Amino acid sequence: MTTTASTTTFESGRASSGVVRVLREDSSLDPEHDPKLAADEIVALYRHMVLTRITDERLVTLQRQGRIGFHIGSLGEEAAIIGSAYAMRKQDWVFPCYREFGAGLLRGFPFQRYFDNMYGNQNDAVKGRQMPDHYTCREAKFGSVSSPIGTQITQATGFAWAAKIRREDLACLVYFGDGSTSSNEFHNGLNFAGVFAAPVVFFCRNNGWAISVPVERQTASRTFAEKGVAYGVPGVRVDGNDLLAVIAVTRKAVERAAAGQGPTLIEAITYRMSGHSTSDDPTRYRKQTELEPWVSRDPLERVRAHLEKGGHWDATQEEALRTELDKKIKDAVAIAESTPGPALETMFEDVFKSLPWFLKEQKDELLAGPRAPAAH
Amino acid sequence: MTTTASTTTFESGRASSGVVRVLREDSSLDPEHDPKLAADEIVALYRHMVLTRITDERLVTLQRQGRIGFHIGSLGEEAAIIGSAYAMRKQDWVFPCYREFGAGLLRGFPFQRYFDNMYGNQNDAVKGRQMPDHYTCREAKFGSVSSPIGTQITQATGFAWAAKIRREDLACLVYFGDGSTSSNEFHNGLNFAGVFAAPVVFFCRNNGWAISVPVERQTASRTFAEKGVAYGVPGVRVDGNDLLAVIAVTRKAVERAAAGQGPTLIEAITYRMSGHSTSDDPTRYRKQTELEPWVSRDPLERVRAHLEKGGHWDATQEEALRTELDKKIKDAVAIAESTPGPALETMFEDVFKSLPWFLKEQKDELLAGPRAPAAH
Amino acid sequence: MPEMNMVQAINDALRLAMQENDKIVLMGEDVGKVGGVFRVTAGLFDEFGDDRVIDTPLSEGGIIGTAAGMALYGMLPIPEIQFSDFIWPAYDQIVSEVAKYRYRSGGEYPCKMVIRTPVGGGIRGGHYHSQHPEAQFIHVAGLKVVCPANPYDAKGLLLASIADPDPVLFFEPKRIYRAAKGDVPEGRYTVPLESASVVRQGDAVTIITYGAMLYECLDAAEKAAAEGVECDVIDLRTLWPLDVTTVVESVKKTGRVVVVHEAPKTCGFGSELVSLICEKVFYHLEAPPRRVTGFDTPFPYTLEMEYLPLSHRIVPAVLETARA
Amino acid sequence: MPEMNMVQAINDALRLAMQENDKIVLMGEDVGKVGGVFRVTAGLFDEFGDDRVIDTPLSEGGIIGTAAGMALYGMLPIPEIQFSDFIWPAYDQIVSEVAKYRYRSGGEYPCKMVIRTPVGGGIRGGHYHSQHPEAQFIHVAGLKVVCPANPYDAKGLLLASIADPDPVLFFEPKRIYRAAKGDVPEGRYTVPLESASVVRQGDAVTIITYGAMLYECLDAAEKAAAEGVECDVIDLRTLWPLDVTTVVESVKKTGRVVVVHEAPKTCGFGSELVSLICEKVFYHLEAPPRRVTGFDTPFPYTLEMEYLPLSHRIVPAVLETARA
Ligand SMILES: Cc1ncc(C[n+]2csc(CCOP(=O)(O)OP(=O)(O)O)c2C)c(N)n1
Ligand SMILES: Cc1ncc(C[n+]2csc(CCOP(=O)(O)OP(=O)(O)O)c2C)c(N)n1
Ligand SMILES: [Mg+2]
Ligand SMILES: [Mg+2]
Repeated sequence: MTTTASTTTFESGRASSGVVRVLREDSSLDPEHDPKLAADEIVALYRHMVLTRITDERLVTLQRQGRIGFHIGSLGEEAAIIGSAYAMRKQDWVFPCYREFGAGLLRGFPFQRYFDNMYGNQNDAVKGRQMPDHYTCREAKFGSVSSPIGTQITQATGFAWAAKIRREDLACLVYFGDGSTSSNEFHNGLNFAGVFAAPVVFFCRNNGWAISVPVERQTASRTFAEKGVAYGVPGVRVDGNDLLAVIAVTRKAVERAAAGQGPTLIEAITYRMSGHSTSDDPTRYRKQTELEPWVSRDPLERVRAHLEKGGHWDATQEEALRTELDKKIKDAVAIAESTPGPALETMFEDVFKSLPWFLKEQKDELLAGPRAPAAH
Repeated sequence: MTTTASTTTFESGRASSGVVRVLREDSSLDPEHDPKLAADEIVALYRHMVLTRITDERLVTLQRQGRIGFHIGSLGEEAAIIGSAYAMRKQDWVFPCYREFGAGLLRGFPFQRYFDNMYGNQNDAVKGRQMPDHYTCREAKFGSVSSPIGTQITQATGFAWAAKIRREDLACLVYFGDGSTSSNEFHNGLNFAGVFAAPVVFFCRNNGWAISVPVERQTASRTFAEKGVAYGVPGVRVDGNDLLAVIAVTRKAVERAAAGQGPTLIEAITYRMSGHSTSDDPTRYRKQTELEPWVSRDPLERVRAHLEKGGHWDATQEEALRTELDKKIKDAVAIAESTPGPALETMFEDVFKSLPWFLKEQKDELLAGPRAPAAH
Repeated sequence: MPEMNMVQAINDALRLAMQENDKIVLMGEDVGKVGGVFRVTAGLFDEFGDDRVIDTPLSEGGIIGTAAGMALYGMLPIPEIQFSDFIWPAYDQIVSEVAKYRYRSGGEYPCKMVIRTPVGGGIRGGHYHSQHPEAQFIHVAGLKVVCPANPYDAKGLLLASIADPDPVLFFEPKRIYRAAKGDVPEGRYTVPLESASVVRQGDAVTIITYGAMLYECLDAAEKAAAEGVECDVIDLRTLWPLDVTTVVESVKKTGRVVVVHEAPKTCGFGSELVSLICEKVFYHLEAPPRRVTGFDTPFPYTLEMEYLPLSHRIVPAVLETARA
Repeated sequence: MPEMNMVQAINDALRLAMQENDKIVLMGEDVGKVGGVFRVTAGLFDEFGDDRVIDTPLSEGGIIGTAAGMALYGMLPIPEIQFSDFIWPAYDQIVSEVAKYRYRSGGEYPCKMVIRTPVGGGIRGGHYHSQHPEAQFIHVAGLKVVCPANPYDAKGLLLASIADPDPVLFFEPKRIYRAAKGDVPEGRYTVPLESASVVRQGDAVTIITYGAMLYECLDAAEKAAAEGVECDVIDLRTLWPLDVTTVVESVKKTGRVVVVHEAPKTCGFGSELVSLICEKVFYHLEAPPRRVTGFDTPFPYTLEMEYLPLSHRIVPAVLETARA
């Protein structure tokens, strides 16, 4: 067979030769891929990006103050995350990795619940059972965050495949990082999706790093998108710091899925501007200078510049927004912080649908015994 | 990046556009890839292919007679197996799947030991601990057969990588089937080999089937060779029923490995002419007519026709060979069959280098107790 | 009532469940066209089609991972792992995901499935076609584990496992797939989970077992009876959650107990049974609880009958326990 | 003698072993440049270079699978699994391959490696950064399992594990990585495998534990002593093969035993300890053996201190056992 040069981004089984971009340096839009959003749509998305950004910053501070245990954020990856989530339809499902609280919030995960999760309090949807940033929200058609890398990829394939079997018009979006492409799950998720033409959009946030490991140490393939070749899954590369380009390629992938054409692998090229998480000190393994080119590609700045250029946004609005969001966050923190932890007996619930004898015994024993010393 | 049409078979990161073939229909050789073997080399290889073929047939009969428990053979895949093993240098290592006893024998696995393994007797190198066809032979630089699919792929990468770290001039050849490309191990083995440029030759016997599952159900990729793209590992397709073509592409892969250019993925296109194993009845899932085209591509017949055409082989030699081999096999069977099973206490050896207290207790208990009723 | 073997009874249960509930899908290696390497799913591909009886690529992790996704969607997948020895590539999905999904999502995402897989030795399978890996699943919170020993129970327990809201591992003792025969009612019935069956009664020693070893225990009980030692033989049927009442009642009566299983001894399910019995009825024990199990070696080929805890090894343990 | 914490002691052992034996390679996620997420391998990348301290792609199966290949070649790999909760993608390579290699090849291919991995809770890690999965490895024939509780033992046991001819899982209790401090001799010494340490002596009750829970047991023993109950506290150090003599001798003396571990109770290593004790010294037991363990639930986040078998839960169990 012969491989030919190609500029199309969805050629079956072949990685794109180019990186899709819409937001140009001069803040104008490249019409070729422009998803043609109304100005107020872009404003709303920009506001959401700012919300995500400030929330991230605030959570890092709270962690530094010892008020929450952990945070893993999306600094620099907001366009990739929010653009892709926005491109999904109401009936579609989203399977998060762990950096996508912005996607969850966009789809209806209540803001207060997110903070309750960060505090593991009794209002946390997962009942304080998981670490911070391991949230869930079924009503937002948003999955359950788990730590083991990649497991959600295969599950998203299964979910989408089930919908296809049931002839329901529904696609799944699943997030994962560049490092996760090395996991068993990437292999299984893409292979099964290819064979069964499952309506799933694989969204790889290529943010350059897996904790301290750079992409060159992750794979010798030239791009992550072209890994789709191994599975008959078309791959596309997109500027992950370009909100509109991300929306465009994700929409196209959803269209393909909806049309029965199966899965798509999207590689969003972006950069992890923060440490891996609040537990990480990136200065140990990367130079500050490596960040610099990415500062100028800040995904928020690019949208804002575009909006300002069109007269849809200005400094006053920016300031008002920041004041509004500051308060919103402060309120959520205050509520989350003053909400008590989960009741002791909740530790034994939901292991099974109902309590078997041995968990009942263990629960009774715990309740009857002395309490643990104040934690930590 | 731009992908360009290519006729070379080792272009980095790209599957070949063609299938390498040397033995033409008219029994002449295509000079482009001809490995230029001396006639007596080809005769020796042909003799070995016949040995493998007859051994296979005999073992099936023995299983049908209830004299051995199981056999999994290489009917139709002899050129792929023997050609590739032959291309490896003396210092190289071979990691088998489970159909490659022909490769083991070629590298010095003693014929009698193979039959001892089929009988699990006390002379079996693995001491009757594994099923038939789960042999090993360290002195032949030949690995240990295990049942779990694919595990040897990652191990071969590690072995080759270790040699590279130690700066030893050594390559590894690892065998696996088309079905095995779906395993976690294929993903891990190729990814690590790509990243660390390990001198390993991945040899995929694409024999069309994984038990009852056809290749279309295994992957949506267009070829198995192009799965290398996902790992930056060049892929090449070869006519797996063409002894000389297999030797040529494997030699080239070994040269690449030896030159520090890293791994190669070879897809040998062949066909499993038998059932999956003696436990399988292929008429349940494939039509006899599907086999027909492959009968005319019989890898032994193609070599023999070429040798006869050149005057290096004739019917008398063929008959003499078959008589000789029949006797060789009969003798080996007789010896294997009359060799007793392993001693009871061997059950507890080699779990650890020396016997810990609990195994000593268990051994003593077993030896002191009554014997099991005669098996089966 | 038709007589069936285990394979037929399980096949019957699957057919019935699939007819009743169109959300059930079977998936696995060779389960479709060829009907499974043990032919347990024979005929179902023809009856229910490729969308519901699915031959998958060769990846246990892919099978369970996609099954988990299907379960989250609301299907009821019944994946098959061809041999339980090959379940480990899926272990992460099973123990980190399937088992924890309901809990970690605060109840939002139950992950119901029934994983069927043949277990056990005595079929000349060597290391990798003989193991009986229940302990690694029982130790993990969130899974139920079932292992029938006869066709009636196989059908009834499988239907109960499918109806149960939690993920179930359904271990099928392959050595008795065809050897164990019995009358199996047509149509739907269930054998409740968490209910053991006292298969033989006696008051000298309690023998606790499950799966293929039941028949060895019954044979041993017979031989012990010939020596005047009458045994309770308990077939656990559901390993976890255990029917602790039946176990406790029997040991209260006998004061002596022998646990029999194929898996290696150390950290096997037998160790849990002994510990539980000590916790619940220590003061009733009149002799040290005994374990007769597979040895702490890989499963051997030629010597498999010496490895398995067959009747000839159970009898002396029972007699010694009775006389201790 | 310098004072060190566990992290430093393990680092010291690795450095020493690598200086002595150039066949040793470290490999794992983030073990190289950054020196490990717990900084256990800090400085080794600079000292030994990229060929011997290797940052790998994100795949535990790939790490252990390639390490197995290296071991077959004759290297001595010391792979790190970043958290033991993430070991399951490598479980197949560990239990089907590494553990069985010597046996299944009739001794031709030993597969020596030391797998290092942090274990345990109490660091606010929730489900997936807190587990203590020893039982799943002890049950499997062919592996040795070690878990030190102080810096001296950490260094000495790691050097012994490296010198041992068999594959070893080396569990590092991360809750005490920095909290446990002590004098650690410079240079080479070993603490032999299969030797437990009696950390406190008493004749009322035997407390058996390992890893981070040792300190909880010592605290509980102190409190019990205040009530007149003096305990033997045994730090097993090597979990398997167990130092059965030390355990048996102690229980012979006390007749009463409490086993403490973090892992879930059911089919945990505690069940094996109880069963072994019953087998070996049943007639010495004066009270039911007790287990104080993690509960049979996933490891929780907010309530982790209630989940763990800390001193406040051990004390009543010890007192009840003493008085039973
Ligand atoms: C199976 C498993 N192994 C290791 C880890 C530890 N770990 C957490 S995140 C991470 C790096 C992930 O990198 P990537 O997939 O690129 O995602 P990113 O964090 O960059 O978004 C690692 C190694 C884990 N959570 N699960
Ligand atoms: C992990 C695992 N899953 C399932 C099996 C059962 N099994 C043995 S061989 C086989 C098919 C292998 O097909 P392929 O890789 O194409 O090799 P071939 O037999 O065709 O040479 C299967 C499913 C196994 N041995 N290991
Ligand atoms: Mg990343
Ligand atoms: Mg095949």
